[in-house]
Amino acid sequence: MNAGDTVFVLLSAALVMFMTPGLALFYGGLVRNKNVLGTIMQSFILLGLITLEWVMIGYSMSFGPDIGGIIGNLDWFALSGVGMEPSESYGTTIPHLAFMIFQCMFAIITPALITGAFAERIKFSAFILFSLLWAILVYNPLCHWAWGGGWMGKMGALDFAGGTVVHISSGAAAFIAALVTGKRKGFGITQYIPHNLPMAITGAALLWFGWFGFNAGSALSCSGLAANAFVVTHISASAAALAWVSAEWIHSGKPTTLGAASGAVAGLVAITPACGYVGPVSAIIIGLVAGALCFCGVMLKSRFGYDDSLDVVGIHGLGGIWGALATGLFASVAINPAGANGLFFGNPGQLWIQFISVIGTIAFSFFMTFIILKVVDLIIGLRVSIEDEERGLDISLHNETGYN
Amino acid sequence: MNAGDTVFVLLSAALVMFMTPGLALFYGGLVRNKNVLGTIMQSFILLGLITLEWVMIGYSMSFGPDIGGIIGNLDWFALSGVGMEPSESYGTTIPHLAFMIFQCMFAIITPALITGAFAERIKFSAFILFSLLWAILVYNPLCHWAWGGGWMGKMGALDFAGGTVVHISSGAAAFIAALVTGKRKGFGITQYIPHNLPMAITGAALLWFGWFGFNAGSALSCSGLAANAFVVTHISASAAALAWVSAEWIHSGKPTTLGAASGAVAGLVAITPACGYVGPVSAIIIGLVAGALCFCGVMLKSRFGYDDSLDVVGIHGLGGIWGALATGLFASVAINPAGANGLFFGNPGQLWIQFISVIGTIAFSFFMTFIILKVVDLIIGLRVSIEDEERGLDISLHNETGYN
Amino acid sequence: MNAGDTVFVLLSAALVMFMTPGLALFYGGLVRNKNVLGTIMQSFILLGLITLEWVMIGYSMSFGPDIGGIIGNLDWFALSGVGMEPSESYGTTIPHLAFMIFQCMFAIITPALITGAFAERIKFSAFILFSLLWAILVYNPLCHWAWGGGWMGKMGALDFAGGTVVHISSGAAAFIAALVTGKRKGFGITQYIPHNLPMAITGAALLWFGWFGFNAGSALSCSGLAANAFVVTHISASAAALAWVSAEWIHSGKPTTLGAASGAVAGLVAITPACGYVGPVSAIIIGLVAGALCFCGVMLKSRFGYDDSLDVVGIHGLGGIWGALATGLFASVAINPAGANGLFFGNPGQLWIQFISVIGTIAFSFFMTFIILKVVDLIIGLRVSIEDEERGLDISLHNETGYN
Amino acid sequence: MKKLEVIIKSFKLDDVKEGLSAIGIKGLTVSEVKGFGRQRGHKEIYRGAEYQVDFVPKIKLEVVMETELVNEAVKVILDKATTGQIGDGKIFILPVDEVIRIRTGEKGKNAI
Amino acid sequence: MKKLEVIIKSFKLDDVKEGLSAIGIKGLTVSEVKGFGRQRGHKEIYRGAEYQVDFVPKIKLEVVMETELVNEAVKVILDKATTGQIGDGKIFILPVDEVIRIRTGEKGKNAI
Amino acid sequence: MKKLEVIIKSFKLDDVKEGLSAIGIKGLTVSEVKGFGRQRGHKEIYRGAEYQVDFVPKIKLEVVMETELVNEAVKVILDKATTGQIGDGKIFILPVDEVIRIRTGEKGKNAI
Ligand SMILES: Nc1ncnc2c1ncn2[C@@H]1O[C@H](COP(=O)(O)OP(=O)(O)O)[C@@H](O)[C@H]1O
Ligand SMILES: Nc1ncnc2c1ncn2[C@@H]1O[C@H](COP(=O)(O)OP(=O)(O)O)[C@@H](O)[C@H]1O
Ligand SMILES: Nc1ncnc2c1ncn2[C@@H]1O[C@H](COP(=O)(O)OP(=O)(O)O)[C@@H](O)[C@H]1O
Repeated sequence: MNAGDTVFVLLSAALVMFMTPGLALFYGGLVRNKNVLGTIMQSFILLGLITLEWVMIGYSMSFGPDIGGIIGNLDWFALSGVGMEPSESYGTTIPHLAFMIFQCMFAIITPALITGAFAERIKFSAFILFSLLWAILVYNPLCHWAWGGGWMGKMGALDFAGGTVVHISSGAAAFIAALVTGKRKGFGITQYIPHNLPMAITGAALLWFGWFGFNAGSALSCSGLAANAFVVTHISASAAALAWVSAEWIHSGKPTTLGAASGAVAGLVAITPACGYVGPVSAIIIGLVAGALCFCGVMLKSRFGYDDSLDVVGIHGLGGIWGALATGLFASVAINPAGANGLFFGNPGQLWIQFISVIGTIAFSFFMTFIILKVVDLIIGLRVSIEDEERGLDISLHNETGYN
Repeated sequence: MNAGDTVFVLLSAALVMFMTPGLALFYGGLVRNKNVLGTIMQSFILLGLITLEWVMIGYSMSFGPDIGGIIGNLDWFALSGVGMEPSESYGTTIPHLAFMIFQCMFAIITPALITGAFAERIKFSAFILFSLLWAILVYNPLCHWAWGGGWMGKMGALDFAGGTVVHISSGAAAFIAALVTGKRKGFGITQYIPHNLPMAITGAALLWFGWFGFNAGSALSCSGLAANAFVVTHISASAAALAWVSAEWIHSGKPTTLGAASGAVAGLVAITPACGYVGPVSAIIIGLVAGALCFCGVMLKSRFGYDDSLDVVGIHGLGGIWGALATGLFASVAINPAGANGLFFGNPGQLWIQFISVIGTIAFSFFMTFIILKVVDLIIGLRVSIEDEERGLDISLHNETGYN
Repeated sequence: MNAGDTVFVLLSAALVMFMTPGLALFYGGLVRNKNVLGTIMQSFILLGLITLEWVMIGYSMSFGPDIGGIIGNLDWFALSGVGMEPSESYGTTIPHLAFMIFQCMFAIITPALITGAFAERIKFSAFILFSLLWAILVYNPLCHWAWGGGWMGKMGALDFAGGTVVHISSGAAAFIAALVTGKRKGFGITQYIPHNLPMAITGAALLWFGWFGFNAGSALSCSGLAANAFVVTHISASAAALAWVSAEWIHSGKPTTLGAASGAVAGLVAITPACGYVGPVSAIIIGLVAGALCFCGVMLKSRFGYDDSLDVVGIHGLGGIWGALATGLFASVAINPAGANGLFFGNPGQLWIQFISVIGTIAFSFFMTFIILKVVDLIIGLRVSIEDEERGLDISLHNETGYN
Repeated sequence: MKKLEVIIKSFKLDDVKEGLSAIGIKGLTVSEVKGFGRQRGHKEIYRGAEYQVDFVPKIKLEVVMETELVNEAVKVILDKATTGQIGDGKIFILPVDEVIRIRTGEKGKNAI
Repeated sequence: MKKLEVIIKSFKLDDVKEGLSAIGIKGLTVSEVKGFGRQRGHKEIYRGAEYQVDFVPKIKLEVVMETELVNEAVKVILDKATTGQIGDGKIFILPVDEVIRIRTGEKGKNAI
Repeated sequence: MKKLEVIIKSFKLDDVKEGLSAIGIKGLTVSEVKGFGRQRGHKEIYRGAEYQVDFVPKIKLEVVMETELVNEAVKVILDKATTGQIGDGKIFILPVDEVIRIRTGEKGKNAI
């Protein structure tokens, strides 16, 4: 066991934990005043809910002994056998508990990302049930597929820190969720302008800060590879922020702060699967494309007329897909001998593998999310009443108001 | 000396330092608009005040050579002899200065916690004098008793990261302070609704984040034990947030964001003394009880009719007591061989020892806090004039307003 | 290579990165409502802009192979040769990439500091061009002079974490920038009261938190020296916060939260060059003087009638100069054998060296900043139209408003 | 000409606005106010602490219109803003001497 | 019926409200405004920078009442809101043609 | 006495205030409102989502003055607040029965 590596993973876990409140602020700032608490709550409460789910069964389903490449069994129920000694397979220089809690933070933020799609209109009870089912039935299997000994990892798909597991899965779920939940009252007429942009930008900054833990921490030991992951993460975020802002500048003459923040997030999303396999120059390209692409995705949204309120599809979905494919383009064994080369380094096969993993993730997340939403709608009903929606979630669901 | 351990303790110290601004936001968001700065100031200025006190005498009083199990002597006045080499007794793999500054952050936040009890009505000068005296006369001795070679530690009381020293001591002081300071103008009539809940929840998130340093850092070396402390800290916070919110849901049909935040803090408080001695399953129970218990404590407050404005007693007092006793129930040498078994692991004596330490801390804090408040009241007067209270502390004491 | 040191530098880099959003909040809270986003944007976008500049040429200019003590050559263009192995000269126990990214964060925040001088009135396009030129033509050379093998370092000037490179350079540039840009509309009449002080104080707290990475991280390995740097950083911030607040209390009877925050920043600035060479007692003195001095500087501002909107000169300029000179007074080889003794430890020559480095930095920054501003004014024009200034930068430049 | 000052529940704003637009009202001005009326005075408990609810957030509309329109406007407002529960608000009708459109300097009916 | 528009110092709100309640005023509406009056115009220094204080935060009360109540209400307000220092505020009395309670449609005195 | 209620664009406040001061207006009260007028109704796109702009932030001035001053005040306001673009705002003139200065209890002209 290595003290340096242990510090690294534990403090990375703390950083990733911090991303969920960061997301709460990012999303909370983007909704209207009357929904700020309801929105923040949806992220915050997942810290509680998913932690318990993960500790009880989620970790075992994701990383426990493999059943047919599909799912882990429940041998590690309630963390039995997960202790202070290193595990045999994951992070062999750090306590098994450290690996477990680091992964826990990923399991929390993933369903939290989805909440941007049905913001400002969903029942809290429905949200709780949805998130719990989604974590169990979508996140845990996907996590197992990519990292827990499942088919995707075995196939050779590269996903260093969660491009498919976290971003594509939540982006795809967001798409379905926006469709099934339906539009907010007044869609196309009412001005859904962010009520507090400094709050949203603060949230984005927290995300950026925490993402260092997310990506570099995924190296699980503090080596040159971790440094590389850290560096390319920062570079991609920077390049994407610039690209988004430049695109806005060209498009409308007005570069916006929300654009800078969204761009940064898009760049962070895109580099996530790639960060352990690509170098700085590739990261610049990945980031620039991510910023421009996600900007276009968001701007074209109105064409399709569905209400993905906070652009989860446009940023996490699109950005995640680009990142997973970019890994198949730019990956290089010069960066990570344990990885593979991508198309630009002479191995077109990797791009195909990445493509399969993208399609597999999207298809699985689409299908399962749809079923879960329909079940929740049947049992509880997804949406608040029209009157509650008008009064806002804060007062109608939580009996609080953000500002007094 | 070990670089990994040193990073761990230094960065943990940074995280704990961050908790004080976190507390400033938590408390600042809960008061009324006109008192936001006065409230933030009470935490922020303690970073300055207590740091100097600690460096000059506090550290020596707390951890310096023991005098009769009661207090440290002043051999380490102004940090003389506290240098870059490890100390002989504390954190033997890290620079002595690193241990000193880590502990400094604890000394700062403890009096800051009390400020919630007399929020919105105390003179700044009185507050400064009170806090300085309290740090010297209450915190330093208690810290010495538990960790500096004093009687409580010798007796075998288990307090991994500050259940008695930090939370019970401040909770008890808060009770007396609320009584002696008296109620705010309009108590029972005026609506003391939080003026900025997103700010309060951000503060709670910072607390949660920093608490990883607080609890795991208390292992002083980055080992399996630190990983365990980290994990149970996160679990307890999660469980308590869920428990509080569920209790609210049952009680009034409306789960609140402030409930989620308060629950998380209650869970963090309760696990603090226990985190180096209990495992994950115990942490779930400790957290669930903490959330439910503190919820009840806060709800029953009105029965007693004293004005503990921001619920320091209900959360830090009650939560701290529960945590100290829970340590006597759930502690296990399987987790920490340097600790002891609790009641549920066959050693009822430990519960008794914990009980003594709780009673001792409460009695000492009650008594000393009462004296100090009376002295300060005599010299300076505790409360602002009724007109200043109406205009708010921000404008009357600091000549500033929060928002313009 | 050492895992502990690598964690330390990477996480310190994350902390320093976090300071830029911290600065965005600090400055953003101090301007008027209508300029909050424009102000935040100026910091945030530099994360993107300077990162790319640094990766492409800045790092090589600053730390690449020396040309005549003046500047680095472009051998490391686009990080070629900067990889996962340690460099030969900088941070020999950590990956070269880790050192590079740590330094990148310094390069970002330095031009961001200047933005306080021309807040609320400059064109975004002009700002972008100015910042890019300033980074290339002022920051990179200065950085090379002090740390990259340039004449200042060779001369023996001590600057542990950036007193000249970061603070004096930006403070001097701020002075010129305030003069050249001119006063805000309504200067001397309109009430430029901070629109959101809790935001500003949150920003200051983030700065304090991040500064631990800034200063202690500059040790590049997690040793006793890093612990010392950490400790004196905290002490100086504390002492300066107290000093500023006390000065206000004496001067006007009203200690302010903004005073506490400004004092803390002043103390952090002043200890920056000294933190690797002075001990805790010296740090108290350095901090107390910094707080009092910068308070006076800010209060005397009106005498000179230039509009340094957010007091960059008074805090970073003055504080930086004091810190650089104080290093020449209080430095001691007992703290750092690789350093030198200062005047108070028997070596008056060091004070002279420090003095030269201060004068050199100021002169260079004055001259170059002036030229750059004039060029930008010629090409683009520095100021927004009077109507845009009245409507505020948020709506006129970015087509957004902070709060809705 | 008359000015209607209308206090309504916040979430009724959109409905009332639509209603008034429909009968040809071309402009109005909205502000956030706190109301003190019959709805006040009851005790509530917040986190275990009792207090009295005195002020409730409301929306105030100000609409200037020709006198002939007033009756219709009142009818529309009653129709759209009523929930039947306490705190629905009030309509105050005040006389107006003159209206001027700043952009053009027009006065009277044309300026409304 | 008359409408009183009263500008007062913010921290006097509770006292004035109590006073008006005591004489039987059943409703009022409160908003936050900025006042520009005699109190303005002096120079202040903030962090070493001079500026002119023009606008001071004030509270505006709007109360509609029967004409008979006006004198008493004015007396109460003068009693409760005066500090004797510049900036205490003003009372403006305006005519009101009609009052309607939205919940019930009642008009006139009953609606106040 | 008359009361002028003036709706203007926010960034015109300083100019209008100066103008009114210059003709001897000693006090006024300012509040933030949202306006719905001709300026509304057009579609905008924000981040790819379409919406209708209904309410635009405006500033409302309330100034009570002697009747003789009204014409001049209107002229000044028209002069200072006009940009010629839609949304410049309106002036409403209302009758005022009485004005009382709270500090002194003075009434009528002296109280203005
Ligand atoms: N006399 C009044 N003067 C001014 N505003 C009033 C008056 N009476 C009521 N209001 C306003 O109308 C709102 C609704 O009044 P309330 O008595 O609660 O409703 P209702 O009579 O319809 O049950 C109040 O909150 C207040 O803002
Ligand atoms: N003519 C006026 N029209 C509108 N509001 C006024 C007028 N005069 C005063 N006010 C309001 O009354 C407040 C108090 O007026 P001020 O002249 O400062 O106090 P005092 O009457 O005590 O000297 C001002 O801040 C402003 O809001
Ligand atoms: N009839 C009205 N009653 C109340 N306020 C009005 C009325 N008409 C216009 N306003 C206010 O005046 C503002 C400017 O009106 P608008 O029609 O946009 O401008 P313009 O008069 O230049 O065409 C509106 O935003 C609204 O606040």
